[in-house]
Amino acid sequence: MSEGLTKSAARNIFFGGTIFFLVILVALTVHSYGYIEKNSTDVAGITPGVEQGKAVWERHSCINCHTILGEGAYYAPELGNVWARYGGFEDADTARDGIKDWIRSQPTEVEGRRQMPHFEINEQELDALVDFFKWVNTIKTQNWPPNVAG
Amino acid sequence: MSDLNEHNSGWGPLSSLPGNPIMWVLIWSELLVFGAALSGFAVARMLDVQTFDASQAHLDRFFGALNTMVLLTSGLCAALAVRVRSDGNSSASRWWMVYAILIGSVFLYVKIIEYGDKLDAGFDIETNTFFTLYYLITGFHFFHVIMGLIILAIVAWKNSLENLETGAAFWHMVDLIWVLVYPVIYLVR
Amino acid sequence: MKYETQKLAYPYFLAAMGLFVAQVLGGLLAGTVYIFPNLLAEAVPFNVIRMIHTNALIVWLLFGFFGAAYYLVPEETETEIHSPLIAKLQFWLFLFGAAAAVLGYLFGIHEGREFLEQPLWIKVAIVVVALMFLFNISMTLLKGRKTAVSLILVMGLWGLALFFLFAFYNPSNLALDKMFWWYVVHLWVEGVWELIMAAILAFLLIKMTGIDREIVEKWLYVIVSMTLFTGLLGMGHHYFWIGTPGYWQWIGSIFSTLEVLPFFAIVVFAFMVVRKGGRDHPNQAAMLWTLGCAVLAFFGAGVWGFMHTLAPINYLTHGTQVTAAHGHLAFFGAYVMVNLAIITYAMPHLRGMQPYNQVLNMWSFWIMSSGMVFMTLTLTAAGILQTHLQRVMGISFMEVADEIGFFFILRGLSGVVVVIGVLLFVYATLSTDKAQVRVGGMKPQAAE
Amino acid sequence: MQAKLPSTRRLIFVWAVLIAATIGLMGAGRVNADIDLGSTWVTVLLVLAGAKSSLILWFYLNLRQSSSGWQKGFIAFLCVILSFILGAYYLTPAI
Repeated sequence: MSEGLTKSAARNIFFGGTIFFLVILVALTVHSYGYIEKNSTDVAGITPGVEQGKAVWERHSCINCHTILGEGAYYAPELGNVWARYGGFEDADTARDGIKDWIRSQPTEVEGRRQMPHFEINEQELDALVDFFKWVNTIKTQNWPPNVAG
Repeated sequence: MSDLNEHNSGWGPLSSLPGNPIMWVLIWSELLVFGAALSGFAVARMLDVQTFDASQAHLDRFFGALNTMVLLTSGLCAALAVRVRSDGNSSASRWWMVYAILIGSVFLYVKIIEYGDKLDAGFDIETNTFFTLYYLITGFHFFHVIMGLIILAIVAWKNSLENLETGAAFWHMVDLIWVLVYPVIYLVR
Repeated sequence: MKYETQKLAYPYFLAAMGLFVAQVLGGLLAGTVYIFPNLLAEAVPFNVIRMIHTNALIVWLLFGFFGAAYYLVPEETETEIHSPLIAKLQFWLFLFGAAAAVLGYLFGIHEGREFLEQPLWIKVAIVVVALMFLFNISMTLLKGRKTAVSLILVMGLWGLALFFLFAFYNPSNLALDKMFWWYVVHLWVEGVWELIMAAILAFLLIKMTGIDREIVEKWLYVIVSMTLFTGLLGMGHHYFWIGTPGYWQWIGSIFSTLEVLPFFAIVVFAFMVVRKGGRDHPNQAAMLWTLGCAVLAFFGAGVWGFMHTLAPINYLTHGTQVTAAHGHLAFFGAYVMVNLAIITYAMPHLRGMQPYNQVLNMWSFWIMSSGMVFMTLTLTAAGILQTHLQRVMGISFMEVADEIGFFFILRGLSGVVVVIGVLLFVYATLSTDKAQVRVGGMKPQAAE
Repeated sequence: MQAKLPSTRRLIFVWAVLIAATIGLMGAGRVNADIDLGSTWVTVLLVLAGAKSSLILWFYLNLRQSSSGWQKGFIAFLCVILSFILGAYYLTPAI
């Protein structure tokens, strides 16, 4: 038996072990996929408005300032729970108007305060964006974030 | 055997372990994972002992013990396969591996019955922390048994002594983990 | 340089360094906006600056990896690259795609998922570039000597291309979107990129210490095995709070704790090899980057990653500046430094310079590294404070931002230091020192 | 790697001891009764588990032929894990 043999066996074990862990990862992903669809997200609630809102969110690359569910840039507030922060679960209309007004009034141009740009978003898109935030806030995230400050 | 000693050199400290060194990297990774998981289990139990003890009562403790014996016996067959191969008896070694695989499969059969019973009774991985850990730890071990059987089949086919030692080492690790998992999850209360 | 086609690496390394400068300037600008928030707020808003900062990083690291592959695969396989033409085409196509993407960002042309902002056609171009590259490298590998180093490098590169395909899947369900988004991001930086890094480090150590290839390759297998055995399920630490099941908290906590091990092994291995090797390689700067990479990868990816990877801790620190601290040192320690190591090693060969006079380069090492380490410390302090104020006390984000402003000033200063280090590196790598003499392009190999 | 594998007779003897220990474990753990074990019996359980794992390591995995560093490493690992679990048990508040 040559030296090379142990090394090629080592390579095979490396590949085999990798495939083993990859299979487990895929199996768990499949399970999680089902869990997300059935338990943690409101699939029926993904209306065309929510879908459009997600597209608006992406078109303006909001994630490169804000976080959503804790992922993104850390320059601006978490928006996964912005609906709750505006009291949307108690008074939906006020929250909706509050978020829309906020976006419309940007930038604040207050000196020394982080600025949000002015985005060309029409009324219908604004509503869609709020629909998206509202929907995201219903995702069961193992009770994250710890408080309404996000 | 002297050539075996030689070609296994250069792996640093891993050289002195029987079988392929990378298999031992895998074995150590697994031991650390299960060690951490069982420690986590113990701490989670400490924090919520009522739920844990009430949930544990739903497990079938006898099936767990039965499976311990199944694995120990299968492990014996694997060890004997290596033993007779080193005496130069290749075909007997194959047969011992086949026995090891057959007996090892019983473990899967028993475990599937157990999982079926638990799921029928409405206990799934999200029921509570006890069942999350029960399914994670035993499920992860279950995957190892499947993997182990595949490895045993491969080394029964390509049955050089080196391969047999490597494959059997993985199988004994699976065995070893179950010996630790069974009392901690099924019995301690 | 033994093989003519190793020269193919040269433009890749140049492009990498060019984009590296763009990246750190973008970073410096972003850091400045943290201090003076009104700066450029209308013209180039923060989200665009950050997009350029992160995308330039990814693209230049890829340029570096491609260049490293073209440089080391001929030597490892003892064969010329299959098709130099493909390599050149691939270079220009990739450079064009990268430039188009960055320009587009400035005009607001982009998609919206973090790190995957490239417009669809550029994503397609990236796949085409990757396929050209993989075809070229795989063909070279197939006809040449198959060493563990080249095999693992190529495996890493295939994985890189394969997992990028998840970038094309963007479901409308945000939780699913995020779950598969990590299939690109996590499996890149905590999976296949680590294979590439380990392979490049192994190559450098073989060349520079003159130690027996057998020993290095065996260690390489041990390290990459540990990497993937822990790293694949380490995915769990990204699945804590995005709508995925609770069991990920256990899987993520356990496996990502163990993800520290391969980084620790790399440190032990690198220093052991250098100590045993005993050969004084003339390229001390490349040696410095190699060892520095091992050490800072361990701290940035290993220690800083572990710091907030346990689910109960991550519950509080998730999405704060703690993550930014970890991200900066991990990317710098692992992937920036490995690229700078191979560039430092290869450039004298590629440019035919002799002898090595890389004192300036070593200065840039110390300046850049201390800048990054200090930046990480300031961000960590900011993150811990932010965690306490925002997550524990429940103070609103913008108020907290004002409270921790001081650390962002310090971070900005460390950013200046890093930029100086980077500019010095580029100067040191491309300039001609008086003490250096140009020698023929086909110089005999220094080691092995 | 060493040539000295355990003899067939020894392997079978070890197996018999392991099975006997498992039966002991079943008794100590009262597999058929739903009663509290109490700390003494839990200690017995974990010591038995440690003994069984050591036997597997020693003879099945042939660790007895390995270097003393590995032997100590594995045994220390078992001790740490089992004492941690036992410690957690002792610290658990009584219901």
